[in-house]
Amino acid sequence: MLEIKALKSAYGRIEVLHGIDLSVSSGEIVTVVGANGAGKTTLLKCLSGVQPVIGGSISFRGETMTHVPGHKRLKRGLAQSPEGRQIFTNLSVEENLRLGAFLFTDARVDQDMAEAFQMFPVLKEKRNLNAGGLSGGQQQMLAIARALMGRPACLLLDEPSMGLAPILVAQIFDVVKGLKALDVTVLLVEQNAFGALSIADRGYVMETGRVTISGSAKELIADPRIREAYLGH
Amino acid sequence: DIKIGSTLAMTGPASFLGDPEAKTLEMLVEEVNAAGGINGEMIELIQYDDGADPNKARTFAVRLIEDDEVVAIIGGSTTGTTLALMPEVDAAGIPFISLAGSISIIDPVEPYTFKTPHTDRMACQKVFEDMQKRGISKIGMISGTGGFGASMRKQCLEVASDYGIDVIADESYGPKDADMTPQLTNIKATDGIEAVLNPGFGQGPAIVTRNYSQLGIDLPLYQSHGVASQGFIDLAGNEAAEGVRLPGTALLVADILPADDPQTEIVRAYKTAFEQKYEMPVSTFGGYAHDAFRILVAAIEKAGSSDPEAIRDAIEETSGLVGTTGTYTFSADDHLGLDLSAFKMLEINNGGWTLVD
Amino acid sequence: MPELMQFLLSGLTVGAVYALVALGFTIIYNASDVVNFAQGEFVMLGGMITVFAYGAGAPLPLAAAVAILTTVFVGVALNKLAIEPARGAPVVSLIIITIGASILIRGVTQIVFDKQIHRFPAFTGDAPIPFFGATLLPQSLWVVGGALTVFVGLYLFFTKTLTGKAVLATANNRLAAQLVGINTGWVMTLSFGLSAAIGALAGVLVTPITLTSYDVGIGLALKGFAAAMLGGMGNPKGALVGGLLLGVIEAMTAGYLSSQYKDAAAFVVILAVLFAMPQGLFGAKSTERV
Amino acid sequence: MKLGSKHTTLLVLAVIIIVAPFFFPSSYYFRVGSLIFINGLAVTGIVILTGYAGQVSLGHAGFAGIGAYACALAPVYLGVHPGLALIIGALLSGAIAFLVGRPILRLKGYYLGVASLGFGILVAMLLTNEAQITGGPDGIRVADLGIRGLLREMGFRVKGSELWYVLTGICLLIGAWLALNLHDSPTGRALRALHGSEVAARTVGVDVARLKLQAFVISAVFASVSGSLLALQNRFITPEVAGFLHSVEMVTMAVLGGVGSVLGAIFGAAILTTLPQVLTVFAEYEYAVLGLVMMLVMIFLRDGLLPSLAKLIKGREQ
Amino acid sequence: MSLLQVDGLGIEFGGLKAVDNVGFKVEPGEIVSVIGPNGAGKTTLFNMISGIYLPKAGRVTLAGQDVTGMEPHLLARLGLSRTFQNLQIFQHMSVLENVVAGFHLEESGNVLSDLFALPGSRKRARTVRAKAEVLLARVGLERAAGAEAGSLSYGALKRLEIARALALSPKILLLDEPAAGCNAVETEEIDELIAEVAKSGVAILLVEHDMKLVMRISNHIVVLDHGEKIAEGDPETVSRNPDVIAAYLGTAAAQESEHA
Ligand SMILES: Nc1ncnc2c1ncn2[C@@H]1O[C@H](COP(=O)(O)OP(=O)(O)OP(=O)(O)O)[C@@H](O)[C@H]1O
Ligand SMILES: Nc1ncnc2c1ncn2[C@@H]1O[C@H](COP(=O)(O)OP(=O)(O)OP(=O)(O)O)[C@@H](O)[C@H]1O
Ligand SMILES: CC(C)C[C@H](N)C(=O)O
Ligand SMILES: [Mg+2]
Ligand SMILES: [Mg+2]
Repeated sequence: MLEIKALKSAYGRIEVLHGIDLSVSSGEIVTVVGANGAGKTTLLKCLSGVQPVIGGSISFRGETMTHVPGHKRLKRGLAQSPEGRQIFTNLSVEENLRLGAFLFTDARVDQDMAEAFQMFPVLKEKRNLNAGGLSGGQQQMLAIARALMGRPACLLLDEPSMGLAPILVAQIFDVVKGLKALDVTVLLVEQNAFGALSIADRGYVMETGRVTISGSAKELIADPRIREAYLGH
Repeated sequence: DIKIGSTLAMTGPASFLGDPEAKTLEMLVEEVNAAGGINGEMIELIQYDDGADPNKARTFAVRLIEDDEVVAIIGGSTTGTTLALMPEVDAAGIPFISLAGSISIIDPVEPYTFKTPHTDRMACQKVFEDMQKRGISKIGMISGTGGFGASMRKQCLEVASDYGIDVIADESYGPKDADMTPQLTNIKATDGIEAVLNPGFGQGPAIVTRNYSQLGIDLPLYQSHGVASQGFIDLAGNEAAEGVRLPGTALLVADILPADDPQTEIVRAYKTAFEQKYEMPVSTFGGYAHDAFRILVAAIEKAGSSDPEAIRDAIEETSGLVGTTGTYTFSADDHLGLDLSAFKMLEINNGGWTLVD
Repeated sequence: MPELMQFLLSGLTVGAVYALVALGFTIIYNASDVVNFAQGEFVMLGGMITVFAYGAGAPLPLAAAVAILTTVFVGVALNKLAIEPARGAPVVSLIIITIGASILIRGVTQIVFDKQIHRFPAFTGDAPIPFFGATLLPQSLWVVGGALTVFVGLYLFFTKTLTGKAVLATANNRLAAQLVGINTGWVMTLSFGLSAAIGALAGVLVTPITLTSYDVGIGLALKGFAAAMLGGMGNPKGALVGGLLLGVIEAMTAGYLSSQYKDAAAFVVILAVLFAMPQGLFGAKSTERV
Repeated sequence: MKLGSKHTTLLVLAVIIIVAPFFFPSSYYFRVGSLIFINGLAVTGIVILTGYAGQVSLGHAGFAGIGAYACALAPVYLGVHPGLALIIGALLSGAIAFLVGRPILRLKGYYLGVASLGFGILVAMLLTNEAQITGGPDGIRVADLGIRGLLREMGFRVKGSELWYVLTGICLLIGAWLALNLHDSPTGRALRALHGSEVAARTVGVDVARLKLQAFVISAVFASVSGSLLALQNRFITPEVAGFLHSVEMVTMAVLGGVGSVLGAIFGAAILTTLPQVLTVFAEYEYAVLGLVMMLVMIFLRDGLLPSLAKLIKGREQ
Repeated sequence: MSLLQVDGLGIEFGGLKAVDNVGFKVEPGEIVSVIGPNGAGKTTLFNMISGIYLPKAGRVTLAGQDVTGMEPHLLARLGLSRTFQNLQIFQHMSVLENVVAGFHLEESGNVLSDLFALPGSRKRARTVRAKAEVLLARVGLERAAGAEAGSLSYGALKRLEIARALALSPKILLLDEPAAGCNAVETEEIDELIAEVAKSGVAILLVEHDMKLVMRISNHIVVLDHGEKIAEGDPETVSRNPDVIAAYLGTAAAQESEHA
């Protein structure tokens, strides 16, 4: 479904992705782990079109996407919950969610919103408040919920568990797992490598702009190099 | 070639002065050159646009003198720019004819500076003379806070008592103001007012005139020579402008001037030429530039040389030169060379100018 | 009390002019955080183009329509040719671009048209309407009505429409706006087009009262800016109230205190309001958690 | 050679100031030069306030006005030497900035902009309206600084424009030196820190209110001295010096050249001062071209002329 | 006398009691963690203690001095330092300068002396620079010293904030989710760093959702929910408290932290 070939990207003149090959099949959950600064966020930004690609290609559902402008990618089915949450701080929680479904005006929008509120009841409580006033974790929930409002075929999640209480971390992973049943493909970047690998089908390990290891989630969990570098004791 | 320089407010807040002035100079230079120049030499006109900014005007004066090496300068559309560049022409010994109004330009007399428009003080005197004739003794004033308005207000306050006139209301408005009804309401409410005088130029007086009629004030309204142009009537509207009086020059009444008036010929010639070339009505301000240029050309011809010193002396000796504004006779202690007689009291009737008396 | 009434009417008329300019600022500001200093030039273009189209023989409504459309075109071009290519530049740089644009527009206008002051007739005559001992020109009603209409339109746009929200979202977080599928480039084009239209409309409405010339833009932009800040930048309600208030303060000061210092009084009030309410009267306090 | 380091910047400036006159065909260029230096000085103050501390003022011309009119009025009313008047003006500007800055610096962004704008307009209005004292809108004459006379007595004959070129050049160098000192000093760092994040700056112990005020006062003094120099050089001054347009011009110069760097901002002052002189060849089209140039610079060199060019050059080297 | 004592602290936002009557103590060298569900009021509590929000009720005492509502820069003088959940970086300064700025109180002198570059100013700047380099090394960012701070990845920025907070030589350090955005191994490094700092006598007040980290290093844990303190005690006790499990840990995580 998502096919990334020899992808390169740079900030100014400094190249930070040096040729990434990665693929995600339809309905799969694929996770990317890696140390701080490995380039995971940059990779996702390339996929959602907010970061220029300087080499290689991205294709999605058989179409080349490499240079499609960012705002058109959601229409093609690619949604992202970005690093740093990037919510609309001056708009209300509800407006944030409504904008998540910016492309749609049908009745399903309300239904989706109701579902989002069900998933994160706090958001319902605070629906009319400025999203900027939310706590860190609440903002994270909003970012995830907003991405789901876009009815993605493929969801890109950048550290969705960050800042969430343990009880919610478990819930988020459940939600992600549940997306499979809805036929949503997920590319999951996570620091909580253990959690991520537990629900993923496959995984990639990134180091300084390159994919160094890849394989099925089971293999990776068992891989001593990964235990050593990412799972800790 | 004879190089003549000018720095005028072709743009900016005084562009309606500088624009016709610059156009006039351009036209006249072409004319003179087409007729063979002065003493066989062509005139080269170097024009700069100072946007009414005194600092720029000064810089352009230096540029004209030091870099372009002109022999004389016409310019300073406004008093501020004129005063700013005067030290420069003085130091360099370059004759300079200003087109600005304030009396402070030629009083005290500086050796190299001359000017063509009537002073603001003369305008006050002319207006007060007319008021006196009509038996008016208590007036209200509403003045623009720009250079011209503020300076004329001061002069008027100074000379009012000479004519037995009491200024019992004194209001003002800013250069960009769009509504003067509050000030006029106050004037209207002041007891005993018999007439209102509005020193200022630009859109202000037109708005004052319109507000005046909106408020239904039916006292005589006097404007200054700062708005002496057809444009003013158009802006104020025929109805509102009806009956407004102001001291103006022959230029405005070119068509109704008696044929034997000494200015008739020159005024009509300028008016026709200008309006043909630029397809816009002449204004008094262009007339100031016209006169300045004529004075300068006459002086150069007379001096028979383009030495600045000689030109200056020749200007000072100008006598009986008929211009659009009046007849100029300069002397060592009079660098304006006009008297009140050159001012004509005009009144607006049916959207046109008529001569009072 | 006919004086008070006269001051009030005069203040409201002038205030409505300020409000119209301030309302024009709102959209571009809401889309990009940029105060468009060329907004005054849109007003000027609205007036000047109408003057010349009318002078060329077009009926007034047609002339006004031509002026508004042309100005919209200029606004969109400004966005496409200058703001878009500078995407990602710091806000100050964008502001300087708008200042440059205002100089450019003024410079071109003085060449294309002229440097004289102009006016065209009031829409419905000049006969003063008596009102509780004071008088008011019919055109004032047009101006006030125009300001109210634009206000209502903008208010509905920003609170009731998804597009309005998309505009707000674009300024708040451009990256996120793209991620939810908002074509931020188009939002900017729309904003500049709308702002230009409002500006030009203001020009058409006010010229019979304030007169126009190629350089009236700066003065209007300045007052509109002050009015918008007084009310709280970005909020249509703020623009309307700020504008009207500014006009009334000026008129009252000119009437009761000193006409020389009426602008000063206006700024003193603005300063006083901002000390008490640093976001203006209706400005949203932005909540940024740390 | 690292661009922007203190000593290189000063060296570059000094060399330009010294060498340029060898290419001047007439003394008119000295005048333009000194205007650049005068504007450069004011803009250096803007660098401290806006470039370092991130606070935008749209009213700094007000301080230039105070400095200028101090030189015009103090010799008349207090009988002091014009040179001393410059210092009085600077102190007065500093004091006023101190008083005004306290309340208005609590405001942020455009709100600070409009408040400072109000201040500038108040000063300009006072200068315009109190005509009995200030001479009103038509301006007022300024006493001679007397240095030329002094030099003549000592046997040196210099042209006014050349003398002012040297004087203002020296003042600019001093100003630049001060601003550069500040940049890498604890105060400068704290200013730049509060620009980045006020909350974080406060938690590391920066007294934000006080620091902003210091930057405001310093930049006001820079503007004041620049206004004084203008008045003393022109021997005549009008309220325009305190006007809104002059305030905007200062900010524009700084941003155009690169508000974060002293050299950049001075470069901006040079460009915007010379541009109108150069553009006279376009006659009518002058303003259209000026606006266009400003836009093009900001579109293609968005961080300001100098920093953007430096970046380009650096990029090419790599 | 405790180093930090919080009594009955409370604040409201539009009627919502974000923090309500919360009190606890922190001793020198102690690591106290504040945990609780999202929106429980942890960050708000930090904001009140560090002078960013003005509490509506209650008292904060630092080394015996009442510092309720005191400005952050004054608190910094008293030795209180913090990091932020929502990063507050000096974006356009270099990484090293970010840390040097942390030494503000130590290096800052007189403006005039700075303006004229008097020798004193220059000397202070030099010594501080050396110290900042040491701190950067301590958080593993020495290689990035010259880079513009805005160009660092999220995790790196988190560590930069810690270095900057340490620059103050604080008596008490407030860390708001220092390990967010770090993987398990990186978290362990931070863990060690915190322990080390505490060992030197600095009191640590920590907010963190990584239960492994919290359980491993805390001496004492305060649990908030809906702005109120619902439990308090050592890690053992707290992690077994059913209210805490229900509101915050969830069963899975509770088990996980058992094994930590
Ligand atoms: N805006 C930027 N400008 C310059 N360099 C950047 C920028 N953003 C990121 N980088 C650099 O790109 C590299 C990859 O960063 P990225 O944010 O993609 O890492 P990451 O894997 O997401 O790390 P983390 O786990 O800390 O979020 C890092 O070396 C970082 O310093
Ligand atoms: N400035 C504010 N405006 C409005 N509400 C606020 C504000 N600050 C905090 N709140 C509310 O107070 C509550 C507590 O927020 P706080 O950020 O302290 O939570 P937290 O415990 O730090 O959560 P997290 O673990 O998600 O970071 C939340 O419901 C939040 O919405
Ligand atoms: C009407 C004119 C005499 C005005 C004059 N040019 C001035 O500004 O001083
Ligand atoms: Mg990342
Ligand atoms: Mg928090």
